[in-house]
Amino acid sequence: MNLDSLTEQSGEWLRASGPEADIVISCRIRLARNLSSFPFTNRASTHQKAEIEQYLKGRLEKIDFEPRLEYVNLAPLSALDRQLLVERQLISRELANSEGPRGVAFAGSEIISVMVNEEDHVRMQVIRSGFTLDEAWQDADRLDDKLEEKVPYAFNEELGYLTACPTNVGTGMRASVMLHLPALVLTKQIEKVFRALQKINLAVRGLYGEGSRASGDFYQISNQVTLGKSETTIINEIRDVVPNIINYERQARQALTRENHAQVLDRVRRAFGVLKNAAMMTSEETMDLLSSVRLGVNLGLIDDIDIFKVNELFIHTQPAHLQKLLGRQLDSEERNTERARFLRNRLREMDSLN
Amino acid sequence: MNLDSLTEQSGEWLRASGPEADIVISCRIRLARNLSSFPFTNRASTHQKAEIEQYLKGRLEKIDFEPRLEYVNLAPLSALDRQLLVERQLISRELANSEGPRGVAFAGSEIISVMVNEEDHVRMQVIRSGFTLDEAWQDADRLDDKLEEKVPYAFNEELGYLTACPTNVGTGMRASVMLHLPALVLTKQIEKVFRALQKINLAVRGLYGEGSRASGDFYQISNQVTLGKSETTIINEIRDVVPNIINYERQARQALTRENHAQVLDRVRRAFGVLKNAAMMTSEETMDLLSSVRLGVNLGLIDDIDIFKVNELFIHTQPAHLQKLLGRQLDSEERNTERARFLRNRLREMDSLN
Amino acid sequence: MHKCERCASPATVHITEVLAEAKFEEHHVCETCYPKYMEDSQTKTGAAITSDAGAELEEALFGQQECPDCGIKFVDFRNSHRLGCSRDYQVFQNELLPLLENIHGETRHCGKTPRRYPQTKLAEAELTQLRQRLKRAVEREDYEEAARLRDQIKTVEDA
Amino acid sequence: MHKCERCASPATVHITEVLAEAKFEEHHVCETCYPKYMEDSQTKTGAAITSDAGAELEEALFGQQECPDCGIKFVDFRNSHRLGCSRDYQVFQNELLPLLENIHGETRHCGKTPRRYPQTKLAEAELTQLRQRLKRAVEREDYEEAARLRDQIKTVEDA
Repeated sequence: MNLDSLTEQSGEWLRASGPEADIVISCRIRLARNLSSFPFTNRASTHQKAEIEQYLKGRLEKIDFEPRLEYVNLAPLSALDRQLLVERQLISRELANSEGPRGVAFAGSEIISVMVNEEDHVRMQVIRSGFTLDEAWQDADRLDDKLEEKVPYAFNEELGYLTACPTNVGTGMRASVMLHLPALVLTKQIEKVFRALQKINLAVRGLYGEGSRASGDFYQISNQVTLGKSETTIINEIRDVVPNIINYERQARQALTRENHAQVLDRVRRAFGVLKNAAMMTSEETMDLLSSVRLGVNLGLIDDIDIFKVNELFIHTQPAHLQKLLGRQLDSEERNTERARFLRNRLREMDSLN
Repeated sequence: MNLDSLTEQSGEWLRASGPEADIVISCRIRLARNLSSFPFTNRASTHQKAEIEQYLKGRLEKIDFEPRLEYVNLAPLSALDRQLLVERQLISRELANSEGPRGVAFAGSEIISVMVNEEDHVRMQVIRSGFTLDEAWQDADRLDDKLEEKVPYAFNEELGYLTACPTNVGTGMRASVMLHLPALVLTKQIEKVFRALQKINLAVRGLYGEGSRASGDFYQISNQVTLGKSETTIINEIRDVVPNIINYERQARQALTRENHAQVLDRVRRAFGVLKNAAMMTSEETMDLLSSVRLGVNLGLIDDIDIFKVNELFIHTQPAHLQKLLGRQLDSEERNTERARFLRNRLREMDSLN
Repeated sequence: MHKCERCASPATVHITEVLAEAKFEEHHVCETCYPKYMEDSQTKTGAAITSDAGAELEEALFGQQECPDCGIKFVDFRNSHRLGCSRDYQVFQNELLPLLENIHGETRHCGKTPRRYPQTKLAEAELTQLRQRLKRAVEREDYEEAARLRDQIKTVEDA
Repeated sequence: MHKCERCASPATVHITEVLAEAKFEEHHVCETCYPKYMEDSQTKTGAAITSDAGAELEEALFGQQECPDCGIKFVDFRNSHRLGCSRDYQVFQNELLPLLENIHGETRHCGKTPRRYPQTKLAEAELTQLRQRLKRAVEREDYEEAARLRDQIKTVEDA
């Protein structure tokens, strides 16, 4: 698979389609599975990891599942290519930075990916655009069934799917919803949301998962508990709480439009102006400015800009994407210059198209 | 005279023509004169001030001088109209805010103005665009001669022209050069310039004179000493030092372009982007952003923008001008909104014209 | 060597308290102070910690078990926060159960089951049912039905 | 009433020190401390201040003069930083000269002069010269020249 072609398209999860897509970026189901006959990845020798990889690669390429998954061996890839896959959310930062035989199988649409030799032998995930938890679960469940036909999972009746970390045991499932909550951040109500979610055992993380800053006002909400509840119970709990957060964000947006219209308009316009004109731009600033622009588009303050294009910019301005798009390695300063140029060109293109 | 028409034109001193106009905005000669037969303004009764005004108004309108000066009685004017004249540098803030009979005579070109009942009975000034100290002095000298034909000045051979404050006695002349020094500010060398100028008894002030902040990176350099030196000696001293500052600023600009090209370009572009897009904008921020744009135009970083148009924006975005242009009183928040709108429209107009 | 966090004696009991989001907090006390620690922590964070601490005491007092498959001890898990193989869940069951209780609030899986896994389970249940129906068919002398059930049982048994 | 800034006695000497840009600094001392103040300020800021202070002492010790035209005292100027009329420059000459010296470094104007002002001056100089030439013409008995000069003097005198 030619990874460079990835930059010419966008993951399905960015499509800004699906229900509530102005606030819900994507839904994601991740299942952790292990082979019963091997030690967990952290205790497996390089030889064993190679065996695991060989075994899973063969089965992943042969399972009766559409779309066909293509396996990418991560070990020989450059750090840049691995980073590219991280930015597209096809692999975790941990898998990118770990050692030894490991890989990922995914299809062109990038809805589905299966990591091999991450913390668990198998980590499969489904990401879908919009508020589509159930659909994502159906895909993940189907893929899991198909793989299980070929692969004996580590499972016991008491504890369910056995995982390297006890925090994942049971269903091995992490269901998450990525929300764009700029108005709750602007009105300083986001902390309230955090506290409420923590009370009901839901975790809140940034765009790139655990430990990442919530840049661009993106927040990922996911279950903490994996044991003692069925997958549908867990998904229902999240599915039931998300509309409340959506409403809360919508109320905050309405309040901003009503009471601070000029300030919000100013913020959005300035962000747009800086993005269309700056000569240097860090990734962090890009996220923050694009977040304001995204809010502006959703509030109707900026006309005729495709929200999908804005979503895409969030990803295409990440370091690895930028370098791939330009076809060469760049140091941090060069990236800031090229990122600014890229944003200028893209945003002006959009403007003139409309 | 219909003051509203002022906003449709620009003072000659903004024209950005004349030598070194990229750095030297304007040169100004101010002469303080008093009538020998009246107490100074601060000790004159309202009745006396009315007499002084009547006396000077009659003579100013009749002197044999081109262009013809038109007298404007300031007392009945609204605060807004007086502020308008301050922003155009036709009168001082002090005269605008003082009480009693007072006025100003000026011609359409706004090169020459004569204040009546300021701190001294007569304060005449000539402002010219670019590095044109000598020309400004010739005008002022000629006007002074013509007025003196009709008016007996308070003068003594020992101390020269007698003024209300001993800091002006002697020539009664303040010669000043307004410089735009953004690169010296950016490279943090401006303090050095201050210290050097203070050593040779030259004062440095902001755009609107004494005590005003040097916003927009504008600095006014003027003589401190008025006694014991002839007018030409004073002017020569300033005329000789200004080229050094110009060179210093040019070197700083070259160094920026050479060593920090990306940063400067970024600053300029961002300023331009914010000006063209913001929804709210204070006068202070406008000055700072326009200063960056002005630097950008002079460094060739922004194409095809008329520097005169940029100079004009500095003045037209001042509070009174803005309100005059819109034809109504605005509170501070409304001004910020209208200023942003005005800047957006003007800058986009310029862009599309080019 | 750790000192007891409640007196100056050497600590012999090492407790790992599990906090939210799989964070761990280490405690070291001596045997004399241990009952008092238990009492406090019980009132503080509930019974789960106590059993965990109880398991820890057991471990501390009666030696450390090792997984025969992957070779890790429970202390290795405490350091890496990762188990070595799926058998560890059985080997360290006593230590893990209170921890799981603490993380998930539950200790029994009740979600999805691999299809192949319940297939055998299902087959057994089906066979039990088929054998009962065969027995009843024989009782009422419906041997046509009995023959059909016999063949069906054979098919399931051979699957 | 001010107290002496060097001891607790009532201040009788009030000094205005002129700093850069026409800023003023007030000092209040008693007569006893005044010589010491003088000494310090002399070493600190030079002679100009001393003469200013000297004038101040004079004023403080021998009463305050008032301008007969505008009616201000020097203390009024010290408070407002503005003079009341052009005559003040003569009335307060002693006080102003050191101040001017301090601000401008000079005390004598040498710039432009109003045209009408030197016209009379010029006329006087011209007349002096013409009268001398007339005197010399009479001495050498050149009465044609003397008659021309007489008419010329008459013209200048009538101007």
